[in-house]
Amino acid sequence: MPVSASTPVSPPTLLPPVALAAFEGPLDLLLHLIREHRVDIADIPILQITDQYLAYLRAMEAMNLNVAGEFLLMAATLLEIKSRMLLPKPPRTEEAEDGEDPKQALIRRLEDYQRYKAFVSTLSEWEDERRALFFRGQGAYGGLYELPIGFGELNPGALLKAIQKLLAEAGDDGGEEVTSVRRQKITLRLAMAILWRKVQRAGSDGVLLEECFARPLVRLEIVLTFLALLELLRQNRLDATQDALLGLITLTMRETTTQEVVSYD
Amino acid sequence: MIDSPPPYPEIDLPPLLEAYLFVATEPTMPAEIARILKLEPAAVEESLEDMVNAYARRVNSGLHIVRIAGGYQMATRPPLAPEIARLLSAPGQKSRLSRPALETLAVIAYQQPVTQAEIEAVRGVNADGVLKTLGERNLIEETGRKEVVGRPILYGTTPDFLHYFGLNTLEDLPPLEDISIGETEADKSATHEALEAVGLE
Amino acid sequence: MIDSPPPYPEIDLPPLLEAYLFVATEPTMPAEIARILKLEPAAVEESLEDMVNAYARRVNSGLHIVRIAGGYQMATRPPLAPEIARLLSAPGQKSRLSRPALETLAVIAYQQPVTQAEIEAVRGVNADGVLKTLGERNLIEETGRKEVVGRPILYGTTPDFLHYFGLNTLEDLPPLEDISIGETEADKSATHEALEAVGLE
Repeated sequence: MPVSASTPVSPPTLLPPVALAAFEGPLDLLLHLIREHRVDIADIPILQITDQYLAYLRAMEAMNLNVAGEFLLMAATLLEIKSRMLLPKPPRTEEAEDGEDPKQALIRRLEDYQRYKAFVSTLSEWEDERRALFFRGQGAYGGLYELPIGFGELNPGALLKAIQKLLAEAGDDGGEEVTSVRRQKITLRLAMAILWRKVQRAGSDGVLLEECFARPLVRLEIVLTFLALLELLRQNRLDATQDALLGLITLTMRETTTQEVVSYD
Repeated sequence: MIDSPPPYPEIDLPPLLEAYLFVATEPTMPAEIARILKLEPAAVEESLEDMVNAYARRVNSGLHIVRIAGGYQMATRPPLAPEIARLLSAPGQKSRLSRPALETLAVIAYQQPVTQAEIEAVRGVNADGVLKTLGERNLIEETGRKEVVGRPILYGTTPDFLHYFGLNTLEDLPPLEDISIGETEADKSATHEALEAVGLE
Repeated sequence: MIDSPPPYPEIDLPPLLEAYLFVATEPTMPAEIARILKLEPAAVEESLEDMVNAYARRVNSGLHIVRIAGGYQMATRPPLAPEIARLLSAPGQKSRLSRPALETLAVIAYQQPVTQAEIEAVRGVNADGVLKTLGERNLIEETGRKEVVGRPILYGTTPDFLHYFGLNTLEDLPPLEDISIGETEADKSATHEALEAVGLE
């Protein structure tokens, strides 16, 4: 059957490529395009969908946006399906040797993915319901009912794990080596975490640089906070702006960083 | 130990269990309690079930006992949540999970044990970051290695996963085939919000 | 604020107070509750007194409400103490340091001497209760005052802390390794391959 060349299709409503951020990935984008056509996944109009899909990627290319690898892999899959469809239908035996028809495989993936996606809303409801329950010990963490300590009860690895987790939560990803001895490095990382929290909390208003130093000024702290600031700026996680020459410097989170943090949360 | 007679014949179980449910900060497991007190697990479980029902019948009460993560836990009643949060001025409430995190959890919950490659095949996107986050929040854990080339790590959900979503066992998940695959209202509004966020709708 | 009418005329106080007594780990002060909920302190106190009596009348219950330190607190009934302690201290129970306590301890261990504000900046939550607990258990101590405005207390770990974790000296703490959340090499090469695959690179 010649695929849907005759199917009336509304012109693709092409979203600007920046909207790709709204999709969780290529499957999500494909589902969106299919819905635009108001057809069943099983009747996916491959030719049009492929063209629209590629149009997105080309637009992204033109805008010099970084096209994620996974979107390109999907493009390759779509192109393969399309080329098979344009070729004369091979004899049945050959197709069997080829394994599963890639179009059927894609349809199956889309259906699977759609099921999981649908389940996400259930999970989300459960999450809300569960958050309406309060258990003991999650308030002020008083630990009133904890017993006297036992010795050698926990190993130091538990401490390490705890602080690593905190630093990771505080948004510390310092991938680069900092040239300094061990203790100082730890302190710098904590200074980064502290500064990052402060800026994060301030939200879009930002925070004044001078408010980031504890008073009265202690030399080591100034140095550390400043190093932390430089490192966060270098990692493109903060913006520092000055409203006038020699004016006050305001620190805010980078827009991209905000999304990144949210998406990892 | 196995042969010794039950040393607490006089234990009055209901008040003790009620008190223990109050001090425990994790779900109470009948088998565990039975082991420590040298009682029959069935007796402990029965007593806990009685307590669930007794609390449910109480009128004008702020508390109930929930079956969660394979055990029993005392909790505040849901309608009180807003005021309780207000009174606790709960600053430490963890943020909700992001959509990628929920999607990944959905795949792991149903397919476990499952490798990263298998998760990525379903979702079509890289799962590095989200697996790390879910691991840090103790919602998933490594359950072993798959005996194929490269021996990739297998992931599964943790008891904390059940607790996080208020589930008692994995059996509480609806069969995947039963999930209707039409676009849900939530999906639509998620896409709509996402598009709005980038100024397109 | 003083002149504004009570905005929660419909609050059903008894269940809310019961739920709050359950989650609160410090004595509940009627004046404090009244302030937050914009109610009359006398009404809150009366309701709490009613609850003390109602709990006292309950037969076969493991809980009661005690007047303590100028406030009210839910607690287990004294005769149950030995069994509760037995249940809580049984081997195989989860570590008795709560996670918040462990996290706070980790910050102090690596960053000492450190002020409460600095700890809170890292953990993002109030550290009052947990510092108190850690101090009571002699895992941390005050080591001096920071020479800044307000001269805040500096905290450090104690010899008991070393003992608890089986350490000889603080130098034995494992070094903090790098934590990387960013794009991994694997990510980069996957992207590269994909770009090549469709001829864009």
